[in-house]
Amino acid sequence: MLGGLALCKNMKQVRTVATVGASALMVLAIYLVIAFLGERAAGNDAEMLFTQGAMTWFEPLNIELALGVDGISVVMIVLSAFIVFAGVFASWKMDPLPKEFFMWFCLLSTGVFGFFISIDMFTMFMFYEVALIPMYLLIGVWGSGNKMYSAMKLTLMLMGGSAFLMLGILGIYYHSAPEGGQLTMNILEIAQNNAVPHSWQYFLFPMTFVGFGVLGAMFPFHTWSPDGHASAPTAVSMLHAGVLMKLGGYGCFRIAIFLMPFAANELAWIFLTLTGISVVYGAFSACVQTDLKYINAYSSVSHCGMVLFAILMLNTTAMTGAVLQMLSHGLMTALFFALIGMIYGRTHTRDIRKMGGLMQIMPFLGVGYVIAGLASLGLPGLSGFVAEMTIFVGSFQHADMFHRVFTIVACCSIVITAVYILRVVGKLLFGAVQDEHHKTLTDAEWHERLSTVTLILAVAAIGCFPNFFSSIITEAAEPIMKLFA
Amino acid sequence: MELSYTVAVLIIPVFMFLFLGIVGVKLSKKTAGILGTVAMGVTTIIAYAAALTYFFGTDQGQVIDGVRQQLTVLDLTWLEFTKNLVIKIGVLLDPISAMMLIVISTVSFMVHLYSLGYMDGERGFQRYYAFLSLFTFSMLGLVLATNIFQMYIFWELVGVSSYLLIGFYYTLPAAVSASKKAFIVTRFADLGFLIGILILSFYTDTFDFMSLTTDPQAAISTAGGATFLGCSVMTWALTLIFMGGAGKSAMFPLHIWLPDAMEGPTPVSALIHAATMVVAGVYLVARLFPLYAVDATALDIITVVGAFTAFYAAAVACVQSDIKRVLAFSTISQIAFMITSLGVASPELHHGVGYMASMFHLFTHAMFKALLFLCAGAIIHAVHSNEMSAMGGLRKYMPICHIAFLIGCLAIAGIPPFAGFFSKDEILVAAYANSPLWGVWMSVVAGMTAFYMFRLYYKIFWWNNPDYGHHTPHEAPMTMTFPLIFLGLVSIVAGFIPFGEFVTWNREEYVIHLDWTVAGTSIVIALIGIALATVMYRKENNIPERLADRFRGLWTAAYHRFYMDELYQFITHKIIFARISKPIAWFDRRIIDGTMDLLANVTNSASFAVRRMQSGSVQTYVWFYIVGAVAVAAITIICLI
Amino acid sequence: MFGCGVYGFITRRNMIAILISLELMLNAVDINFAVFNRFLFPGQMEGMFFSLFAIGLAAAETALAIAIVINVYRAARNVDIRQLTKMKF
Amino acid sequence: MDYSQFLYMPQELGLLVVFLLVFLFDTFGPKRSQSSLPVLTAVLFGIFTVCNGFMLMRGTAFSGMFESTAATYVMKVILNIGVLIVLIQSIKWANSEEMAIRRGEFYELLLLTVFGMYLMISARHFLLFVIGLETASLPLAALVAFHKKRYESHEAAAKYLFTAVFSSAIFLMGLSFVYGLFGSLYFEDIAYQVMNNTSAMLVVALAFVIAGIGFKLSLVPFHLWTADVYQGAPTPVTSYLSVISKGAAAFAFMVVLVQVFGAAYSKIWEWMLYAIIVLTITLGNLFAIRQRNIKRFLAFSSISQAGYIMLGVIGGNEIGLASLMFYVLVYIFSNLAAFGVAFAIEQQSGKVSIDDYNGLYKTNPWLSFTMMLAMFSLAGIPPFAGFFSKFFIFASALECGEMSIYILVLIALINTIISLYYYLLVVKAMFISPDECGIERFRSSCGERVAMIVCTFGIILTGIVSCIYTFLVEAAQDGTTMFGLLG
Repeated sequence: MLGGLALCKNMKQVRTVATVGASALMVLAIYLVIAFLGERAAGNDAEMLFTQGAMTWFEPLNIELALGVDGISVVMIVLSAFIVFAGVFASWKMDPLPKEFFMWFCLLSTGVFGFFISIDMFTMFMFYEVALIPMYLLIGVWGSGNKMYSAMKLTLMLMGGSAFLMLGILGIYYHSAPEGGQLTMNILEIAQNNAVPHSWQYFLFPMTFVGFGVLGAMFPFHTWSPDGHASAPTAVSMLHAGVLMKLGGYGCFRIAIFLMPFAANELAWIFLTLTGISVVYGAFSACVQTDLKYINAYSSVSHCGMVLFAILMLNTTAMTGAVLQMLSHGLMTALFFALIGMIYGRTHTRDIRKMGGLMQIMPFLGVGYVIAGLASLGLPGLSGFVAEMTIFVGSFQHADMFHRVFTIVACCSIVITAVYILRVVGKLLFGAVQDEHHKTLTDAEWHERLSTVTLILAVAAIGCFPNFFSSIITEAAEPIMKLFA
Repeated sequence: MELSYTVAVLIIPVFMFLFLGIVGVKLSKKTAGILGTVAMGVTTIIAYAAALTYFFGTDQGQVIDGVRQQLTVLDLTWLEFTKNLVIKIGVLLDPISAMMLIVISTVSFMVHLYSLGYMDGERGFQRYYAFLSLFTFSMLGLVLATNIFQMYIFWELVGVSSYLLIGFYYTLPAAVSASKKAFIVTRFADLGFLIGILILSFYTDTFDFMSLTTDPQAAISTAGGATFLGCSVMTWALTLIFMGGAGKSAMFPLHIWLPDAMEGPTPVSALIHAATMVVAGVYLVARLFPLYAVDATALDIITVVGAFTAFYAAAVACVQSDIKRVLAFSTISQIAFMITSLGVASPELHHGVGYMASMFHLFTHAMFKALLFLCAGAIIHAVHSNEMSAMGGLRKYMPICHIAFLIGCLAIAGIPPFAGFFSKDEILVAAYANSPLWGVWMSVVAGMTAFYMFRLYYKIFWWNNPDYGHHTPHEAPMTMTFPLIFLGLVSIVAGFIPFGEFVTWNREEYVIHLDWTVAGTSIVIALIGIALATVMYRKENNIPERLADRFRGLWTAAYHRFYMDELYQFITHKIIFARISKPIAWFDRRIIDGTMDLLANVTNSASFAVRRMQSGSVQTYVWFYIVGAVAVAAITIICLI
Repeated sequence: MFGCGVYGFITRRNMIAILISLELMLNAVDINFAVFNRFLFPGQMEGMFFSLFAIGLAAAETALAIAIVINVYRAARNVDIRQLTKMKF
Repeated sequence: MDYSQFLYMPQELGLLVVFLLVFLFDTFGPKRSQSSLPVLTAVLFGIFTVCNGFMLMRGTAFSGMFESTAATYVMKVILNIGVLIVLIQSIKWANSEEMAIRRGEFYELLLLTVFGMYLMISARHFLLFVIGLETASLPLAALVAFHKKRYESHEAAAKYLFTAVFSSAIFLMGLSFVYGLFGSLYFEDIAYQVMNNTSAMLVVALAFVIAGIGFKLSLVPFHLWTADVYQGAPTPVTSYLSVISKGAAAFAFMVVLVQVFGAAYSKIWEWMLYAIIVLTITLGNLFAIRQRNIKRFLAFSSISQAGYIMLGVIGGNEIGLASLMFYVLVYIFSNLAAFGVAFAIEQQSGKVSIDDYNGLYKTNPWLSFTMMLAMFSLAGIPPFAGFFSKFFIFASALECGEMSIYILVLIALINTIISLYYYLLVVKAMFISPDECGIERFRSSCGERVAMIVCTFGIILTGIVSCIYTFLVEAAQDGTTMFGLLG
């Protein structure tokens, strides 16, 4: 049995040989999927599999070191492994202080993996913060542009979110069992007890949802994202947009919705409005940006808004769509950031007005960018389409007119997405070469190609064989959504 | 199932796409081109086999009680949303899809062949073939779709391949912006399509065409009396789906992308923007026709949109000077014919002849419009310009092309015995059957069609004899002329296909008999149009200029396509970019971000403010100390009391 | 008396004077203890003992304070408490 | 008199033995070997600390004035660890030329204050408490003034002493009111009489008592001496002041409020404390933001940390006490690590401004690594111990489940963000900012390094090794009845 903790331990030991670590991680992650499917096929239909015999950690607060995975976390782990793998290759020539860079990078990944495998609120929260703080140094030391400001802003805003979160978690903990029962941090037990009083849910749900929502770049708590992404080094942008922002979405349903179904139902409309705004708003904002990373960051706001939006629809299909969207957005945005990083590494500018015709100079990167763009605007056969369609169909199944109208509003974003993606592609890659110096630039090197191809393959795999992923997710989403049936 | 080999028509092109896309660069150009063409040839053969087996095979229970059955050859689950809402990837054979198979594979094969000559020596030749394969794959996937979502998937893929092909010359800004425009406009339309699908599937709980169309009345009634903003939801759904079709088929006001799309290589225009992709909208409506048939409102909308577009596009086509644009507007106009024809095809009227007519016209139009475009390509290849002013008197230099073009013109003008006559005649019949208004309207448009086509013809091949200098135009190579000849022949004979036997709205047989009153009128009108064009454009003269001067306003408006582009420009740049996006971006930076920064600044200045407390003097410290202690006590006492 | 002490502490400039004010405050406490003991709880001696200890403490404090004041005087050449503001903000 | 009762205070006796040995060595030891005094003290104290682990005796002495329970015992061990670290840290400093003739006094006074704290922790009668309190604070004034040649040192000492005496006067005044009300100074006696008593006199008394102990804890508004004294005092003394004396005071504060005045909880002091906590955390943070001097900076950060510690008190339960002790333990490690680094740098280059730390990572990676751990731990970032201590203290505060406490915790949490900001500023200086006139590469002294390594391990392990916290909770629950009276 493959306990998730093994992943982290493994990571830590091999921090200097990051490649080996990342590859091992990927192998382990894939092995995890196979093992997971094997278990499922063998008829094990427990909600969570591979639950490490919950070891009590802090007995007084009944904190356990409880680990386990269900379909959703499995796919998220695979996603993370892919992005870590690609990220290591994308930052192959990290300079200065490569050792420290990979150390922090590994710590960040540890947090991410730990988060996905935890089924104890405390451990989950701890890993969540573990994943956040390396960001500061990664951006601050290895970033570019206005990095100190961005790093500080990002860290403080995310920590602000986690402040709400901590309160929410403690609140849930103290209401986790019926009067006189043993309080617990274990998510599954809390869900089983379902004892959080309704009046408290009204208070705790927004706390947790906003807490995770900040990381999920929910309007109006998204402004850390553009600055942060713009300043971060490539691999960090990749991991951050690719995986870290998913922590928000994952946490939203794993804690906020799963544990407080009543409030989720009652208050969904508020957050739906906010996330609906994020979706459209992010897309519109992306239209007029001139910095490649800003464009992508706003596009992430839009896409991640979609994740939260779908989660709030509270039905299995939309939920599946949300997870697919997390996967899809994770991969394609990582791809985007990797490519942007590579382009920036060559041209030393990210201003689309100063670039043009790059397709002629670096066809590989150009094609990669086009594919990423097409994935982002939802081309069938790539992952974005599958995710968005699942979300739309799922959301539209909602019985409430309000939800359906909002779905249509969210649908509009696909057009706007097309607008800004094509605008960038047109200006950046096509047309005449803007800067004479660019003509001498080289195309991607092997490690960059490897990184890009890995991600493209993953994007295409989801796009072409979605049912494989969606069935894993659906089966995990069903028990959660049963609460709302 | 015996016809399961039909799947091969999907697999071969997609394989070619991946193959050429990935390893294409390593191949020589010639190899890549020939490989692509051969693969397409095989695809064509299979497609023909499938279609012919479908139409003429007798032993598979394909025809029951005179009704051709729809055969689902393959249905693989691709993505499961809910138990009933499942996207499947499959192959559905029925009359229209079989017919489309023929159309697409024929034209596509011709274009592949033609491109060997036309694109010879171009940069990115391999890429070009890869994209062509992708397009063929997606278009075939679209027509063979078993469910509406599969159609949507391929619909999008078609859009993308169109985008990629229009932007093939990606170093030219015009091509880039045209491709962008094409994609975004169709994307916008697709939004309608998508929402339509959502609504439809929400109420009917299925994507499947078979279940949707076999019992449309039931589907409609499950929606109950649900209404939204005064219309029933079904009308909304169908109208929105039609919006998707209208976008792809360039119906007014979503037509603006098509003329610009002519920036792509000409064979591409022939394949995508004349023969196949642009009729996807027609095909979509035809596919869901049983549903539309029970919703009169939606049908009316379709008719109006179609009829108006037909007229509008014809009017614009009369004054354009770029030959490909003329052809583009002519395409719009012709597709509008088909759309109108579907719109007037209520089953109660004249056995729903409009449906058959529409499909028939689709078929013939694909052939002769492809022919016209390929001719235009050959001409452009010869004179290196798209502008009419650079042409004239070409009949001497390019005889084969001349003949082929003339055949095309005659066909589109509706002169018997060329193909266009038969199909257009059926459309007019259907229109008259619906209401005389539409009949007359469409006849007028038919006349205009004849006029502008012959204007084009004369301007290219007659008009004057400009000095081509040392660069004398010459006939195109064999790879290019062969498709012309072949398509020319098809255009001549296609009209004699007893189309009603194969394709009708209820898949029963329908015998076409020419209604000579209608046919006669339409011939006369067409002849008038041709005569007019002959008078004005056969020899170089100044009549056109004088006329243009006379109706300066009208002419300019038409020349600028009635300022539709400018309107769009205005909406996108001035409204969406400047009025929505910019303010949002500003709001984001200043207000939202500002608030966050403000929080930080407030904290900072608060920190500055409180430092006065730390004066460094012990006495102040003690003062605060005692005041603090007493205040705490005092407040508590007050609270207690 | 306690109030006087507080007042003196806050208003006087001379450190010695402040020290005296502090003594006033401490003495006020002593008296308080003694008086409470004498009048409210005459049966026991706890308050008295406390006073004694407090007096001892006050003495220790004074001794230390004087030493420090001398040190400050050596370093700064005056005993004005308002000059002791080198470190602030 | 029953001398066996001294057996209940083995730690105090042990400490006295250490003190006497140091004193004797200082006075009568050979002159040449005097320089080994610091090491000797550290070793002795180390032995004592280890022995401490086996010296738990439960019971009361001096007719109930002194009580030894598992909680007090554990608290003393925690303090011992801190003191030991400080001792190790200061070995080199104590052997410096300037200090050479006075190091004996330094250690003696230091040990004396520890003794005072022990008494304060174990006191069950206000007389003993006051004696402990004064023993713990008066020698510190002398220690603060230890830099004979630095003017700041004297100014700091004067400020400290005057405020300290003033506050003890206030405290004693409060006690006299208590005595006047209840006629006894035994904690138990008072505790039983407090119930239902909401007289104005009690309120005033409580306010004065809180103010008196709040001075030691540097709670706002009784905190203003802190920064100046921290800045002026010699760094080892500052670190001692900021952690050890604060830790002891925090424990004592909890005992006094919960055990003695527990019955007046919801009526009187919950709200006082509420206001004080909000003020302390917020103002402490606001002050800290602008500080450029590392010691002043740590002073203000320690003020806001004290506010967090008080959250354990406001919870008023076993978990609260355990979390408080845990917090103090973690705080000892984190703050001493920070002071250790600051001290090492000050020793080497005399630089105390945060701006001087720019680019420290390039020259002294281990120092900056330690400093970073300390900062993260203070800010409450996992997986470092500070995260756990913050989490537990919040958890304990929330146990009562009142909405008002939720709001309080929310305010505290928002303040953690502000604190994170300034802690990150230090990290930024070390790791990110370019170095203009950086500190040169140097090797810190052996003692400093040992101390820092101990702290580093403490920061990393204390949180993750859960048995420590579990143990503290058990200790807090052991034999105490103090929480039953909360009203």
